[in-house]
Amino acid sequence: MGGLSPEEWEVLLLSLKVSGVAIAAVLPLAFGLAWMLARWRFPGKVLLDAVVHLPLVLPPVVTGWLLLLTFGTNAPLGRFFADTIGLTFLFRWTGAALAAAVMALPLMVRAMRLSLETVDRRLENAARTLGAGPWRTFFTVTLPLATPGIMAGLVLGLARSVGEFGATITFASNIPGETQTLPLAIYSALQLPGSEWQVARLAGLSVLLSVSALALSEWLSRRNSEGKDRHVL
Amino acid sequence: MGGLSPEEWEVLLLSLKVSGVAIAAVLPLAFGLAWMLARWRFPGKVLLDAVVHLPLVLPPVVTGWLLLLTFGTNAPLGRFFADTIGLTFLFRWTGAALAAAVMALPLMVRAMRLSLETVDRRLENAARTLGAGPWRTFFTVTLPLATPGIMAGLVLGLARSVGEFGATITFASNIPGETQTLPLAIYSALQLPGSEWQVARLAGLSVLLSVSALALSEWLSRRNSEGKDRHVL
Amino acid sequence: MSFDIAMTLQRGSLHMTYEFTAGPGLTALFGPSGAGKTSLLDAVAGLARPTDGHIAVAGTVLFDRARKIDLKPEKRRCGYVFQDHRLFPHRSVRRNLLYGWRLVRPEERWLSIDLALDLLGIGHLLDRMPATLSGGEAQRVAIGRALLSAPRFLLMDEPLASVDANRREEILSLIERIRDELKLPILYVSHDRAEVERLAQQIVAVEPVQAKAAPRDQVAPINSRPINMRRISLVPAPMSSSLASRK
Amino acid sequence: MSFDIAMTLQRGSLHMTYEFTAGPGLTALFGPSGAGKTSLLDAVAGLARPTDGHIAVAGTVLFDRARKIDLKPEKRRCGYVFQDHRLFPHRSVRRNLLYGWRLVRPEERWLSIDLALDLLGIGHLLDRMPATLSGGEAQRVAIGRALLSAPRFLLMDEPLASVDANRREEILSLIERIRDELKLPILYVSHDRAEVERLAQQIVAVEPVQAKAAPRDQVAPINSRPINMRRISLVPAPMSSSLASRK
Amino acid sequence: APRAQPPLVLAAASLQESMNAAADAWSAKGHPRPRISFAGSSALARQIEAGAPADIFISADEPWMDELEGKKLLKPGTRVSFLRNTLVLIAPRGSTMKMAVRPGMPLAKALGTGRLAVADPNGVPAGIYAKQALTKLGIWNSLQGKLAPAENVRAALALVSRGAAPLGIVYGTDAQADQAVKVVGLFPQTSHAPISYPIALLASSSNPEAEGFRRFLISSQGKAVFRRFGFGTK
Ligand SMILES: Nc1ncnc2c1ncn2[C@@H]1O[C@H](COP(=O)(O)OP(=O)(O)OP(=O)(O)O)[C@@H](O)[C@H]1O
Ligand SMILES: Nc1ncnc2c1ncn2[C@@H]1O[C@H](COP(=O)(O)OP(=O)(O)OP(=O)(O)O)[C@@H](O)[C@H]1O
Ligand SMILES: [Mg+2]
Ligand SMILES: [Mg+2]
Repeated sequence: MGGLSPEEWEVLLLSLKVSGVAIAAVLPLAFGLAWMLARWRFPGKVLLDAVVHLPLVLPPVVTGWLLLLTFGTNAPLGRFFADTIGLTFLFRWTGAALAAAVMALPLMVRAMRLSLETVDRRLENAARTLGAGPWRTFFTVTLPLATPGIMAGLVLGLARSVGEFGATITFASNIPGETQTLPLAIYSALQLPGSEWQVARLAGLSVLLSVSALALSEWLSRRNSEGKDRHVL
Repeated sequence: MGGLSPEEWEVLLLSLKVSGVAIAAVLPLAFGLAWMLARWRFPGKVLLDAVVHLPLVLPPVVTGWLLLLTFGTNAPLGRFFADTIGLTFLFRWTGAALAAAVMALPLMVRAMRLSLETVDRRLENAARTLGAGPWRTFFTVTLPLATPGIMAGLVLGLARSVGEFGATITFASNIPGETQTLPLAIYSALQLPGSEWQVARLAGLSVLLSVSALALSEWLSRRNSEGKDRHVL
Repeated sequence: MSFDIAMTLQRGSLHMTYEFTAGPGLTALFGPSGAGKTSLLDAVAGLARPTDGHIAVAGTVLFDRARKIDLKPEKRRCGYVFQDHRLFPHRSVRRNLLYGWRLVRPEERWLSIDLALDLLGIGHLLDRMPATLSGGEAQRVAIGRALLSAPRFLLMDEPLASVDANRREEILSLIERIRDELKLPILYVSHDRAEVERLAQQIVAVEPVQAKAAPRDQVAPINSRPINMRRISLVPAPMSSSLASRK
Repeated sequence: MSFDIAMTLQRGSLHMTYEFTAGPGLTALFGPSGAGKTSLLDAVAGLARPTDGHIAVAGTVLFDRARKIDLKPEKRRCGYVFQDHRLFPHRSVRRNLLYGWRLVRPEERWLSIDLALDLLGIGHLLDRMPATLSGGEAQRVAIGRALLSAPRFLLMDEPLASVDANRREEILSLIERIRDELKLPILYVSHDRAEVERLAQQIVAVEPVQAKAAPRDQVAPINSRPINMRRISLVPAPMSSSLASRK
Repeated sequence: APRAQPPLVLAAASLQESMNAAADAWSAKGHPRPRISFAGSSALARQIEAGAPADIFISADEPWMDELEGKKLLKPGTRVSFLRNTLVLIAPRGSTMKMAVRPGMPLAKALGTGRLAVADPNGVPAGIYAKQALTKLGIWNSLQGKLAPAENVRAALALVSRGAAPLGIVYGTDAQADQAVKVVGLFPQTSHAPISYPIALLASSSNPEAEGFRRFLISSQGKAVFRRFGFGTK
C-alpha cells in the first residue's frame, strides 16, 4: 500500500479535526437532549424526539440545504454567529463540522437516552442521603452508570461523522484542505473511471480511523476507574 | 397542502415497502449480531464489531458501490441469490431494501447490544430454576427486558432506512416506481430549479412517516403486556 | 440420602470445598456471612458449576464431574428462593407466580394457587408490579413463585429474613408441612438459631475459607443430629394431599 | 424530642398517615410487612415527599408542609441503611465506604474507618466490587457506608437481616454505643423481637392500611415505653469519643 | 397483443427536464413511456458494469462511455454523441456584476470574499470543463481557495441562485432553467473540450422498444425537444 501522499495526509488530518470537533461540540447538547427525553415529562416531548431524529430521516442533501438556509451568510443564525463570535460556517471546515455534528446528533441522543433510562434512581437517592448534591450525584453515580450508553453514543456519532457526505458537500462544499473530508475525497475519486485503487486507499483510511476509535472506546470502557482512593484506605 | 398526487403516493408506498421489508428482514440478523457482541467472547470480536460499523463509517456511495461489487448480476453473492431463490437486487426494489437494511444494521446492532448488556443474568438464572429452558428464558425474560433497546434499534433503523439515499442510488439506481424512494424523489426534485415546494412536500412526507413510526414505537413500549394470565388467577 | 454432596467450587480466587450427606427432611445450612452458603445452593441449583466432585439429591445425580453428568438447571426441578428475591421486574406478581406453575404438568403440581396466596398473604398483590412491593412482600412472592413451580426439592436462602412474626409463623408451618407431608428434601439457609432449631432435621455448619488463604480444602462438614436414614422418594404426594386440597 | 412526625404519605393508591413523637435513644418501628415502615424512613430521609404534615428530628424541622420547609436529602444528614443495600455497583467496596466519608468535614466525623472495618468485619473486602459480595457482606458494607458519612441521625431498615449471629452481636453493641455515647436519634426497623427489646427505648407499632380500602387515616400510632423526654442535641460527641479513638 | 415493456434508460441527472419531455413526446406517439433513472454518470456507469439490466445509457461526458465501450458493454455501432452544451458564468438575478469572459479576467477580484460555485473539478464533468476553461484563460491559479466545488452542476447552480455564492460556472442549459440566475458571460467553445452527451444501447439490452427510442432521441424530432431546453445538437 505504501505511505500516504501529502494530499491523503491532508484529507485524513482534516477528517480527524472535523469529526473530533463535531463530536466534542455536540456531546453536551446530545447529552442534554438525552437527559430531557429520558428524565423529564413535558408536553411536546414526542415532537422534540421527532425533531432530534430529523437528520436521520431526511436525506442528507436536504439537511445540507436546511443548514444552508439557517447558517448561510445571509441566514438569521449564520448572521448571528458571525456577528457575535465571528464564527462563519459556509464553505469552511467549521461548516463541515457543523454538518457532521447535526448528522451524528440523533444517534448520540438515542444511545445515551437508552442508558440514562436504565440508571437505577434508587442509587441516586442513596448518594443524596450520603450528602451528595444533585450535581455530585450526577457526576459520581448517574454518569458512570450511563457510561456504556455514552460510549456507544460517542462511537456511533464518531463513525457517522467520519462517514458524513451529503450534508457536508451541500452545505460546506468540497474544498480541498478546508472541507474535503475523507468521504468527499472518495466521492471525487469515484467520479472518474479507473479510480478504484485510489477509492480503496481512501476508504481504507476511513475504516482505519473508525477501527481505532472503536478500539479506543473498548479500551476506555474496560479501564477501571479504581485506584483513586487507595491512599486513604 | 392538498392531497397527494399519484406519483407522490407511489413514492410514499414504495418507501414504506422498502423500509418495512428492509427492517423486518435485517432485524433477526441485527439481533443475532447484537447478541454475539453482547454475550459471547471470541477472538476477532473487535473485528466483527468494526465490520458491523462499516456502513456507518464509509460514505454511502462507497457502500453502494461495494454492494454493486457483491450483489451485482455477475458478482458471487448476486449470482448465488439469483440461482438459489431467484432473488435479484440490481435495479429492483429489493436492492433498495438491501441498501436500506445494510445502512440501518449498525444502528440497530448498537442499540440492541446496549440493552442486552444490561439485562440481569440473575433473572435469567431464576427462570432456569423455574423450569424454563434457554429458549423460553430468552423469550420470556431476556427479550422483554431488552425491549427498550430493541425498540430504539427499530426506530433508529427505520428512520435511517427512510432517509437512506447514497447507497440506494448507487446500487439500486433511481427508477420511478421501482427504486425511487422518498429521498431519491427528493434528490430528483432538487435537481430542478424552483422545485422548493415539491421538495418540501416530499420531505414533509418523510417526516410524517418517521413521526408515525416514532409515535407507534412509544405507544408500543408503553402498552403493558398484562392481562394475559388473568383468567387463571 | 436427601443430599449427597462432595465438590469444590471456585468463586473469584476462592476455592471452596463442601462435603456432606444429609438424610431426609430439612437440612439447615448455618454459618457466618461469606462462608459459602449461597454458593452451595447455586451449585445444587445448577447455576454455578463445581470444578470437581458430585451432587446428588434424593438419589438423583445432578452433577458428577467424573461421569460427566451436569443436569441443566431447568431439569433439576428445584424450588430456589433466592436471597435477593429476583422477581421478574417486567411481569406482574400474578405472572411471576404463574411462571413456573405453567411449566409443570398439572398432575405434578402439589400446591394449589389459592392456598399459596392465602398462606403467604399475597392475594391482594396480584396486579402489582414487583417494583412497587415492600421488602417482605417481595420475599413472600418469591417464596410463592418457587413453591408453585412444583419442585422436587427446595433451596431456601434466608426465606424469612424480612417477614414479620405473624406471617413467619404461617410460612414456617407451611414449610414443615412440605417437609413432613410431601417429604421434599430441603436445604435451608438461616442465621436465626430458633428457626433452625425448629425446622432442621440436621444442621450443616458451613465454615468460611480463610480469606486471602491459598486454595485449601477447609470447609469442615458437620452433620449434626443425623436422623433416620431411610430412603425417601422424590415422587410428590398425590394431589389429595391436604396442601393441594383447596385447589 | 428525637423524632416528631405527623404526616400523610401516598404510595400508589394508598394513603398512609403517621403520627408519633419519640424521645431520645433508639425508636424501633415494628409492624407487619407492607405496613409502611420503609415508606416512613424514606420520608424522613427526604426520598419521599409527604402530601401533608411535618417531620422534625432532634428539634430540626426537616419537612413542614405548612411552613413550606422541605430540606433536600443531602442536607438532612441522615445515615440510611437501606433494606436493599443499594451499594454503588460501579465502585469498589473501598470507594463505596468513602463516598459519604469524603463529603463531611473531618472534624464532624465520629467513626474512624479502622474501627468500622474492624467491627463490621469488612476489611478484607475493600478491593472487591459489590457484585461479588455475599448477602451479609453487602449488608455490612452498606452499614459501614452509612455510618462513615457521619450522620446526625440513623435510619436503619432491617440492618441485621442476613448477618450471622456473631457479627450481629458486634454490630448490635456498636449501635448501642452510637445510641448511648453519641446520643444519635435512631429509627430502627426490625422484625426480630429480641433485637427490638434489646435496643429500643421506645417501640412504634406501624399498622397496615387496609388493602383496597379507600384513602383513610389509619395508622394507629402507639408510642410504647415512652422514656425520658429531655432534649438532646444533634451535635456529635467530640472526636475523643471512644468510637473515634482508633482513628 | 400484450403491450410492449417500456425500455429502461439511465441518464445523467442534468438531463432530467429534457429527457422527461422527450419521453413524453415518445409516449405521445403511442409507445410505452420509457422508465428513466437519473443519477450521476459515474454511478450509472458502475451499475452497468455490475450487470444492471438496462437498455440505454446517456452520459454527461465521454470518458465513462469510453470505459463501457472498452469493456464491450455497449451494442456496437449504437454510440452517438448527439447533444452539446455551453459553459456559462452566472450570478444571482439581482446581481449587478458585469464581467467579460476573456483571458486574465479579474474573476478572483470580483468574487471578493465570496466563492465561485462549480461542480467538483476533480471528477464531475461540469467541473472538469470549468477547470479547463479557467486554466485556458490563465486564471485557474488565482482562483485557488476561491472555489466552492459542489456535488454536481445543479448543486452549484443552486448555490448561486440562493445567493450562497456570488458567481458560478454551470452549463448554459442550467442557467436557462433557473429563473433566479442570470448569465454574466459565456466561455468560448475553444476554452474547453467539447461538451457532448453520448448515447448508446447497452449490450445486454433485449428490449425491442429501446432501439426505437434511441433513434427517436437522435432524430430531428427528438433533438428539437432538447433544443427547447437550450442544448445544442449535432
Ligand atoms: N407504587 C406503589 N403502588 C402501590 N402500592 C405501593 C407502591 N409502593 C409501595 N406500595 C405499598 O405501600 C406499602 C408500604 O410499603 P413499605 O415498603 O413502606 O412497607 P414496609 O413496612 O417497609 O414492609 P416490609 O416490612 O415488607 O419491608 C406496601 O403495602 C406496598 O405494597
Ligand atoms: N466473584 C467473586 N470474587 C471473589 N470472591 C467472591 C466472588 N463471588 C463470591 N465471592 C465470595 O465467596 C464467598 C461465598 O459467598 P456466598 O454468597 O456463598 O456466601 P454466603 O455464605 O451466602 O454468605 P451470606 O450469609 O452473607 O449470604 C464470599 O466470601 C464472597 O465474598
Ligand atoms: Mg448468601
Ligand atoms: Mg420495608
